[in-house]
Formats: sequence, C-alpha cells, structure tokens
Amino acid sequence: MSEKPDEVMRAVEATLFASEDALTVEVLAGHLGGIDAAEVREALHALEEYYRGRGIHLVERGKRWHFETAPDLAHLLRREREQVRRLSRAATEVLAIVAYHEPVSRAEIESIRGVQTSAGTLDVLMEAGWVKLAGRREVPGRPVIYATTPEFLEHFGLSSRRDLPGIDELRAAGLLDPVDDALEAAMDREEEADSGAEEDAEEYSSESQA
Amino acid sequence: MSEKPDEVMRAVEATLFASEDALTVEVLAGHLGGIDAAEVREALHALEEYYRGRGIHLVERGKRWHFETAPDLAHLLRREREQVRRLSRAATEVLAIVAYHEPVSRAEIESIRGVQTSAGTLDVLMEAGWVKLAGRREVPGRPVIYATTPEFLEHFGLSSRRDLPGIDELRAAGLLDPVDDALEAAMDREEEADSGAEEDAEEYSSESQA
Amino acid sequence: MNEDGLLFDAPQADDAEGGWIGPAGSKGADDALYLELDGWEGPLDLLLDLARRQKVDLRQISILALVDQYLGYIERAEALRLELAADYLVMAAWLAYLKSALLLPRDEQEEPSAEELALRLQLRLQRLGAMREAAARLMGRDRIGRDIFLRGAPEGIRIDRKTQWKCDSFALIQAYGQVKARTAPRIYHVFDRPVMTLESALERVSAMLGVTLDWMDLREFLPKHAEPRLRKSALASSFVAALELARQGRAEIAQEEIFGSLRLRRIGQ
Repeated sequence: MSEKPDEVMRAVEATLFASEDALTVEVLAGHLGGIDAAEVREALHALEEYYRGRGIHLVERGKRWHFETAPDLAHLLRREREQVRRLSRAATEVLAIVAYHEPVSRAEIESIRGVQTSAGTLDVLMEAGWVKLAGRREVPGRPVIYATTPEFLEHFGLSSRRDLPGIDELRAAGLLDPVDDALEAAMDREEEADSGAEEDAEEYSSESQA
Repeated sequence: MSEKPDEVMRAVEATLFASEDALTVEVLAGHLGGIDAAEVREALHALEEYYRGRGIHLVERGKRWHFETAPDLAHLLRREREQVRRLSRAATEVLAIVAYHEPVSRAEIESIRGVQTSAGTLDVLMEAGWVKLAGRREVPGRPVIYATTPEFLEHFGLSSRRDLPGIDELRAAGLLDPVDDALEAAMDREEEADSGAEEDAEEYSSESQA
Repeated sequence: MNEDGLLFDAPQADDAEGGWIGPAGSKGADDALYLELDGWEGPLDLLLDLARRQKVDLRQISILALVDQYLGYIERAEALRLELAADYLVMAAWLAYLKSALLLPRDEQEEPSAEELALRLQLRLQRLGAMREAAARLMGRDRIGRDIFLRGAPEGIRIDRKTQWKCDSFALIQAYGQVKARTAPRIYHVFDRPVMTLESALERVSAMLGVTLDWMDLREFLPKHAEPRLRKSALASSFVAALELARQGRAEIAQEEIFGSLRLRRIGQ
C-alpha cells in the first residue's frame, strides 16, 4: 500500500468510481489517454490492495474492474426494519373463522362473518404466516380454500385446533353476548390508530346495522 | 488518518458509496441502526481526511455527505455529451440572486434585474431542483418567496451558502442590501461631508461600513 | 414591490432575449456604441453594459457620461429605424430629465434631488453588476455532472419494512364469539298491547249513537276507567269509526274550531 497515491492510481480510482459499468484494463487505459496498460494494471492492483479491509472493495470479475460494497457489509444495503402491529379486528375475525371452520373458502368466510371481506385481509394473514392456501374445493367455480398453519398453532399456544373452545364454552364465558356499541366504537377507533384497518372501517359501520 | 478503519467508518463508507443520494448524519445514523450521531460524524470526518488527496473525495454539501471525483481530475472525466443543463443568462442571474439574497420574492428579483422575470425562468430552476418555494413573506400581498435547495449546494460544490463565491465581500460592501437602505446611508454620509459629487469614490466606499 | 417606481413605472418589456436585434454588420462600427446581436435584458442591462465600458469601478462611473451614452445609443437605434421596446424609450426620457436636472444649480432642484436619483441609479447598477458577476462565478465552478462526478452505478440502499403481526388467543376467541353473536338468528318477542280494534269501535260507537239523538262528544264514546294506552287506541279507532259512520250517512260530525272537541249525532231515519 503506497502512502500517497500516484496520479495514475487517482485517475483509475476516479474513473472506475464514476463509470456506470465495470471496465477492462484496456478501456481504462484508452480512457486515460496514452497510459500504458501495464501501468493501469499496476495501479489497479495497488488500489485493490489499498481498499482491502475497507468498506468498499475494488474487484475484478471477468477481466472487468469495479468498486463494490465489502461483502460483509452487504446487509447495510438492504436493511430490514421490523415493526410490530396489532392485527385489525376484521383480520382477527377472519383468522378465527378460518381456525374454527377450516378449510374454508372466502365466500364461506363472508357468509359466516355476514360482511364482505377485503382481499387484503387474507393477504395479511398469509403474510403473517398464520393462514395458507389449502387447495381448491371441488365444487362449481373451484374456489380456493384456506386453512391455518402450524405457525398459527405455535403463535397462539395451541397444541391442536381442538384446543379452541367450543360454542358452549364461548357462551358460558359470555363471549357470545353482543358487544355494546360503545365498546365497538372504542375498538374501531383503536384500530384506526393502528392503521391497516382502513378498509374495515366501513365494514364495521355496516355490520352494526346487520 | 487511521491505518485501519474501524467498523463504523467501514459501515459509513459502504453506505455512502452505495447510496444514490447524499445523506445527512442523522439519516446515516438511522440507517446504521443504533449508532450514535456523534460517532457517525466522527467517522465522516476521519473518512474525509482519509480520502483527501485521492481520486475520490468525501464532501459535505448542505449538511449532506457524498462521495465525488476529485475536482482536479475533471479533464480526464469530462464527458463529451454535456450532461449539465445549459442555463439561459436570465436563469443564471435569477439563480444567483436567489442564492445570494434568499429568501427572496419575485418582485425583489425583478427590482434587482430591472426587468420582469418570465414565468419559465423560475420554473426551470425549480425543475432543476436548485430553487424551491420557501413559504410566503408576511407583508401585504403575502408574496411567495424562493430559496435554494441542498441539491443546489451539491451541484455547485458548496458546503453551505457561506461558501458562495464572494458573498462576504458583497455583504461587507452592502451590495446585498436593498437600494433604499444603501441610498439612505449614502445620503447621510453626503450630508455630513456636504459634498455633492456623485463620482466621489471615497464616499461610496464608506457606504459599505454604514 | 416598486421601490424604484420612479425609474420603472412604465410597462416593462418581457425579458425575452433577442427581442432587440441590431442589423448584422453594425457590430464594431463604433467602439462605444455598437449594436449587439444578443441584445440586452432591458434598459438597466444596457446601462450596465455602457457603464462597464467606462472601464472604471461601478462606484466611480460618471452618470452624466452614462446618460449621454444611453441617449446616443437610443438615437442611433432610432436612426436605424429599429423597433425599440417601450421601456427603453421610457428610460431615455427619464435619463434626459435626469441630465437636465443634474445640470441645474442645486438650489433649483426639486425633491428628490437629481443627485439622489443619480445615486439611486448607480446603486442599482452596482447591485445588478454584483449579481451578474456572482452568477458568472457560480457557473464557472466545478459542477456535478460536468467536472465532478458522483458514483456511476450506486447499488442503492433500501429499507424493507417487515411487519410482525401481533394477536393473542383471547382476541381470536373473542372475535369468533363476536362473529357468532352477530350472526346468530335473532328471536323477536312482540308483546300484546291493549288496543281497541276498528271493528269493535265501530260497533261500540254505532250502538251508543242509537241511544240518543243529541250531539255527543267523541270522548264520551271512549271506555271510562281504561288505562291510558287503551284510551289512546280507543280514541283513534273511535275517530275512524265516526268518519266511517259519516261516510255511510248514518251520523254527522261537527267541530267548531281547529282542535276543538269533535261532536257526533245520529242522522234520524
């Protein structure tokens, strides 16, 4: 590693940096006008050495040279930002219906819920990894049917779907009592704040009349 | 100049190299997740130093950092096809007035230039991303005011508006003050001196201190 | 803003370049006064150009000389029958006035004084000149994409947002309960209410009318001691019954005033 880069090194460095494509030694030499290819090659190797251990590397691929991010830092280029969001009420309902009735088609889910279900709701559940496509029902129209996944059981701490409380137990626990309007309104508001539930807001207002 | 770059330096280097846009310290710190802004700033200055004298420089323009080729290598890199928009004389003048006087209203621009500014002129500068609307001046009529953008500083290689060529001299000479203020100051001087010659050089240079 | 209304209160030309083109070949005919093919951006621009030719600092230009040069220029342009934009002529007229005022003894001058006007013009020229120079210096800098280059093929950095969905089993079960509760078949109970049907009212009213020939108030037909809700129903039914009897020609109805008591009498046969 030379302490002070010479002019050829500087020129090669800047040219490769500004170039949209990887460049061969010949193209570089041509571009820099009258510089010997051997000199360019020497500069490239010096630079390669110079950048070793830095955040950027100078690399040769198929005789063409270019700069790239150091492989161990590749994760910096594609960062993932996790955000935790509460499932919207509509999605929770759909998930519950899938769990209790699986495999079910979307039409069946809608008929059980009594309201239309937006396509996005099932997408969210599939993205969450809790619901999966489970083939098609062999009836006219061959609708897609949905079922829960092992991840679903795991997330909700169930060893099997049979662990889900039955209707009688739900009733005994008071869970079949209609929610009062105030609570419903409060929950809607909470969901809005949570976002992701825009498409459901209208559903709820129509539900309350249902 | 540290012999071996530390991990923050490497990460900052790689991120700025890969980024399509110039980045602020805050954005960098955010992107690198949990790294202190002060630490990022320190790394930036170390890198800036590190790249000094090389073919690529790390520079700060309007609080945003990016890598660019060294200015002295322009002769090697200058492209045949003109990539830079050619501005009309009117546009360059308006750009200079906005830069040196910002924020400035259109009427103020016109009063300096002595002609109306055609609608296209400011549009061209805004389209280039160099001038932006900067709100309204709270005077009767609430005129829209204009200012330059970080992209303007970036394009012209200015760290900040303080780097505008000759701005300190212009300010010291009162040439950035409105004509009315300068006139008043000059008249005061004249009364004191009680001499009427408009060509009196000393008098006018004394304006600058006023 | 019209701080310089004195100078420019006339309509100004648009700043289209080249709107002011001299004949080719005239360039260089006179060192001080040639017609530029490029033209100027208005009178102030022309004045600045002329002032620059005095080859002195803008702070030291002679306004009188400048005025003469401008007026000479305009005259020359007119001699060549060039279309002059109105604001050039306005400026010429104003400068002619300024010149004559400057030549007057000072105590005969009006306010603002000619010196003040001249100074103002000079200050404006200085400011325009300063900006023109600044623009040139700005444009002459090393510019991105011309002299200085950014990375040609940046990989780009991106932040992918991944959502971690949260829900617990109680919320799940509760949601199912709500679906069931909402969609469960509902049983409606309708309670019997004490009413007097139209048939029974008709029977009752006609029976009671048969007893007397006198006018009777409708209220007298209502069952006494009935509970209020039954009374209401009976009043409504009896009223309709009275209308029906009147229609059949078996009774007549009278009412003295709006909302007054309704009286009923049998029509004798």
